[in-house]
Amino acid sequence: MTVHFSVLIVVVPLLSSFLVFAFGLFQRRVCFPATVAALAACLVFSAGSFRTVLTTGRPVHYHLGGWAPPWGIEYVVDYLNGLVLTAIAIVSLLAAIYARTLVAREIPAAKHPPFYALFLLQVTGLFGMTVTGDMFNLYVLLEIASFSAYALIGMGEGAAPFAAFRYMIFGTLGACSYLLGVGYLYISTGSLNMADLRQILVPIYFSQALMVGLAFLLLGIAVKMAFFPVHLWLPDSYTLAPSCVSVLLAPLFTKVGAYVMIRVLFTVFDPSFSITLLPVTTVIGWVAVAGILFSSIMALAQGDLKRMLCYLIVTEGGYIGVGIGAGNRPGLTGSIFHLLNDMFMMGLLFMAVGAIQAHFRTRTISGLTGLHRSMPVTAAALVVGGLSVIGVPPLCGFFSKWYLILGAIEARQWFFAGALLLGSLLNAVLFFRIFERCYFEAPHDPAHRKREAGVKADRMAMGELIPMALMAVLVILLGLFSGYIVQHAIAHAIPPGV
Amino acid sequence: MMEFIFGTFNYGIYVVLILIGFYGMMAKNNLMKKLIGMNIFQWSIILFYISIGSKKGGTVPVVDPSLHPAIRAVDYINPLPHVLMLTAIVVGVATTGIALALLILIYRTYGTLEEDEILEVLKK
Amino acid sequence: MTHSPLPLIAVLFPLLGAVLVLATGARRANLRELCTMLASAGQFAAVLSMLPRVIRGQTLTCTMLPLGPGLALELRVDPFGMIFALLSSFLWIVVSVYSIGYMRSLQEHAQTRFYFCFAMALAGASGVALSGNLITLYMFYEILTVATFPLVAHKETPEAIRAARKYLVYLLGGAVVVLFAIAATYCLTGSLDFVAGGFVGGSGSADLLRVIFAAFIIGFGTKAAIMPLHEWLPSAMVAPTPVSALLHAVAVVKAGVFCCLRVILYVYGPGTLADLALWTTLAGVVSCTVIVANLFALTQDNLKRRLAFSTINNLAVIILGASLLTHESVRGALLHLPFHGFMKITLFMCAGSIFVVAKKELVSELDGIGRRMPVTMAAFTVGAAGLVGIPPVCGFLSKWYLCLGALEAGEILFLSVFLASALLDAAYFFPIVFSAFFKPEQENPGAGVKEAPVAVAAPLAVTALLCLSLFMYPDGMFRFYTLGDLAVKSLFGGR
Amino acid sequence: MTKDLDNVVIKTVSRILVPFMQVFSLYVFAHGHGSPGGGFQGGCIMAASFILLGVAFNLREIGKRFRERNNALMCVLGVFIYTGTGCLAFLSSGNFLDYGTLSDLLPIDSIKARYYGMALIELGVQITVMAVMLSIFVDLVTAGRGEDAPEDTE
Repeated sequence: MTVHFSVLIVVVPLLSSFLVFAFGLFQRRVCFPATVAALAACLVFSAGSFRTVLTTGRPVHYHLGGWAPPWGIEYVVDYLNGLVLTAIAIVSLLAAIYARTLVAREIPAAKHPPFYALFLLQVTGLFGMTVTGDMFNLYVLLEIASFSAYALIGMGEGAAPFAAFRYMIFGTLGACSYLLGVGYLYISTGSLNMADLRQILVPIYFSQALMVGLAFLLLGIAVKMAFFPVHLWLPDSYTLAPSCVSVLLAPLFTKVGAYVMIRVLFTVFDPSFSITLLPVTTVIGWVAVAGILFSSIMALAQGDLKRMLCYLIVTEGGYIGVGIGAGNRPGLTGSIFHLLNDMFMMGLLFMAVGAIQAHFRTRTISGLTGLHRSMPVTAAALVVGGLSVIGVPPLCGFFSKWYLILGAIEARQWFFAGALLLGSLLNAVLFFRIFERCYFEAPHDPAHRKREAGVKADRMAMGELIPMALMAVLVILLGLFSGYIVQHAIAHAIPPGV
Repeated sequence: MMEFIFGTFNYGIYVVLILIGFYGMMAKNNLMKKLIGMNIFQWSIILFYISIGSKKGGTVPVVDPSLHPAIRAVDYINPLPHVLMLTAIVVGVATTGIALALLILIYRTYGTLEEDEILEVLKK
Repeated sequence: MTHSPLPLIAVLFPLLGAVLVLATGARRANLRELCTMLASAGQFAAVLSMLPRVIRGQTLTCTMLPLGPGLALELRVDPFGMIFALLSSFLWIVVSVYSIGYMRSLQEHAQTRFYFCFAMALAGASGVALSGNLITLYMFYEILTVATFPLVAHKETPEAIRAARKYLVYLLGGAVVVLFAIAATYCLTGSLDFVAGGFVGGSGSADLLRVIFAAFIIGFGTKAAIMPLHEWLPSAMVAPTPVSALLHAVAVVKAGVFCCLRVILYVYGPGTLADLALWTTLAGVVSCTVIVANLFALTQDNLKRRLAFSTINNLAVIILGASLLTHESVRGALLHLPFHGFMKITLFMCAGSIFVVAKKELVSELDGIGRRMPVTMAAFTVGAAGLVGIPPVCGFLSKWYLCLGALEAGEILFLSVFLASALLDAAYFFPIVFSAFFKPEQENPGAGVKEAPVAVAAPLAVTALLCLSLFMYPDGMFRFYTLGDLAVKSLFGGR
Repeated sequence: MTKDLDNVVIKTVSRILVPFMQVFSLYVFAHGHGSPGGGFQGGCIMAASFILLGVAFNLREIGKRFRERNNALMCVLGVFIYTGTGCLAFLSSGNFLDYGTLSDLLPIDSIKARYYGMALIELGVQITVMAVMLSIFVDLVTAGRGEDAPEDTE
């Protein structure tokens, strides 16, 4: 049965999302356990397929419908997407368990079945985008993930539908330009399978149709990845989305976009092309440098905690861009490892912010006084997440930043290294402003007395505390075992020829 | 020069349609017009894909024994873009479905579909 | 190169202490204080147990986490690291006794957080002392910075929070520059392990090596408070006295100097520095710091700020000693590190006890305090005399070797810098001692002896006596002299 | 009422047209292999017949024939059929959707198995598309209130 794991990863969440919707019509309480069961199954599938890749050392190829690659759709699980699959499975499972009390609080009861159906559909799209080896199939799953994201964001109240609509306009623009890119690729080569494309593309690298195709492809992926110039949709949509939705979307959606960029630049196109022949990666690197500086400063300027984290996502995308820009082994190791770490770090931070918004009834940074007294675990989670994003050693953020800086220096790109360092400094100022507000409040500060006497954050449900604590432990473990992960998984994940 | 124009006028048309759709999406104030612009944008890409598959003298890609006992590819136009575009049509319908649902929600909360009026309400 | 878990135990004790402090919490204060004491005693015992083997020449290593090719979180105990580890672990015992007395007598708030961060800071300091390569050093360096941030902002007044913010920006800025330097070294040499006499020689172009060295010195220099980057130290005096004692004598600034010396001696090494002619510029910058810090100290009226500038001066003296790259000057620097720690902590504890008893902070208010607090002011005199370099106190020994080293290097200019620093020390310490003993008191003259509580007075008496005993038997309990000798031999290849 | 009069023409024509549309949609679905057609187009035509009914008469007509809950279940049923046939291939150790390998389970050769597999898939697609198109139409017209929409919506 294990040979079918790589397709079950997409089929099981797809089927269970519709089954959850059907059962939800009769019995609303069954939705949550069914979702968690489906996500647990996906975790088993992704971990199983990744383990087979690790043990056999060769990627797993799965021909859908028995058709051989150039004709049929092929699902490939290799070192790179095995890692990403397992990370998505873990983060989405924890997000589902965490979001339970928030769903009960934020989503009207009649909409629970559709919410969980869309939740699973979103996870299907993410899994599919990671595991597929076919360019057009990737577009279809990209759209599945995007629809469910639009609908999930639209479920919020107030300005959420409006933000969802603007996000849809931007997202469709991105997806259509990806489709156009695939069209041009198809004209030039006649094939859609990634491995097949790599061989066919080599002799025709400098044909104009291919250049235009690559440009459209990268534009589409940049929109999905919220890369700097085209990231405008992210802050509004993720801030206005209900926090049970942003806990799933924020860590995963943009990171899978980053994974697709690495896949396109280094597996579909030969690394020698995208690094030396046509300086694609250097351009990406320079844009990422601008992105890091811009979004770090924007994050500093925000008063709203959640909007600040959204700009942080754009910064993290910038770090991955710089890793790709360096275009050498340590740089790429850094960006792949940062992609992995960022899923857990952002998951942890958005869980903490969701809990603060739900129980402490505030989202502005100035309203956080006395947080450590009424919500100690959330404050600790915020500290662990913040320190990891800054890059304080034993946590995972440091090691990925270490490889990024190594890559930038080895590529003699001093501005890249400078941007990375300045970025982590700006993040430090950003987060310590929050820690100050959470932990130190002057004893004679009037707000302190009101906070003490007035609102007492109600007890956080265990269902929220455990996933947050687990995520914090994962962030620490990722840091401690970074050497192991890099040597055994990421070292092989880097496509040959970098 | 002439055969260049006739040879690639389909690309010309699809580029014009894309620009119209793009203009509609970006410049129009009314959200419904933005949606229409988005649809034009999507459908122009579908036109682009279909025009890729066409061959001179090829017929509809349905097996017709009267043409030639064996199936020769030259007789039929390339069916793959058509299949791909089936999916893209479904995607277009789904996007429009969700967009209309969101527009209903927006209209219900703000009473208008003009973007500047909504932004005014949001600013307050 | 023997593998043993002892260094890991030495680093884990403070972490264990921190967790226990957090667990016991505010309700059971006595139990919490007991945990701190046990942790500090345990750490000192672990470090002491490693001493005989290090004396016999074994270097104990313990690999915590492999991180990749030529990269691992690894602890290695060598004579130089042993000196700093002994200093910080012993002084932690002294300071924790002192802070229990201090915090109790002033009924400070949030004491659990205080002791938790104190223990974490000590974990960082001992980690820095025992780390075997640059990346482990960087990890504990960051932990030290983050752990001491809440300590500096302990009073939570807007002024304290501003000082903590400045503290953080300086130190994290320095850490970021150091990260660049470490990554560049790893790029050039492929390994980060410390090698006595340096491992970077000739691995890259000369000016790239110079840039990396400048980055190292700027990064670690912020924590060692070298002059242009020293702003955070005087403004961090707003913290309670045990914290400033920790900051100055025990952990933070000492770690900065320790890292600078690690880079100068164990990453670049005397040979490479001489070839790159870097040591002259370094010596120049540092001697300016010495002179300017002393001049600033003369003008400060606040006692703790004056002591802060005296620390900046002494740290610069240590780095100057190391940068002269001669036998005796390096030995003098290695000895001045612990001796200055003992002397400076005595002075700080005296300042604290004066604040606890007489609520006085300014030097101008200290007239006739000697008669009212004889023990405290006697200890203060011993510490001050040591810093100036007057024989009966251990300060004389290290200043002696430093001057010998300057002569050995044939640099009369730097010899005069050492002497000028001693002279200026005298210029701003002896007025305090003189006014304390020989001037009449302003308010209620003739009031009887009003000494600080025992928990506050005892530690500073102990350290004062230690300063004296270290002069008589420099190789006594801590065997600093032999450790210094071993380190110098390994550095200069037994010449 | 004049409004009712000219409605008669539409009503009678649609009453005649609807059954033929549904038969034609089944024809299109059945001949998906050899001629242009298949599940998607058949489903659309079937949904169009119901929508014509709703437009010509009023939404009650659709509601009478197709409860909203049933409509949702039809969606799920369609997807279940599609993925179910795909998973059937697992039994005979074929890959997902490789219903050609069903021949060693069933007494038919692989070409026939592929034919019937394709037919099952098309059936699933037909049902889902019909149900989804209908539910989009009903939700949009009643602005999301579904069946309990007030009487005024024609």
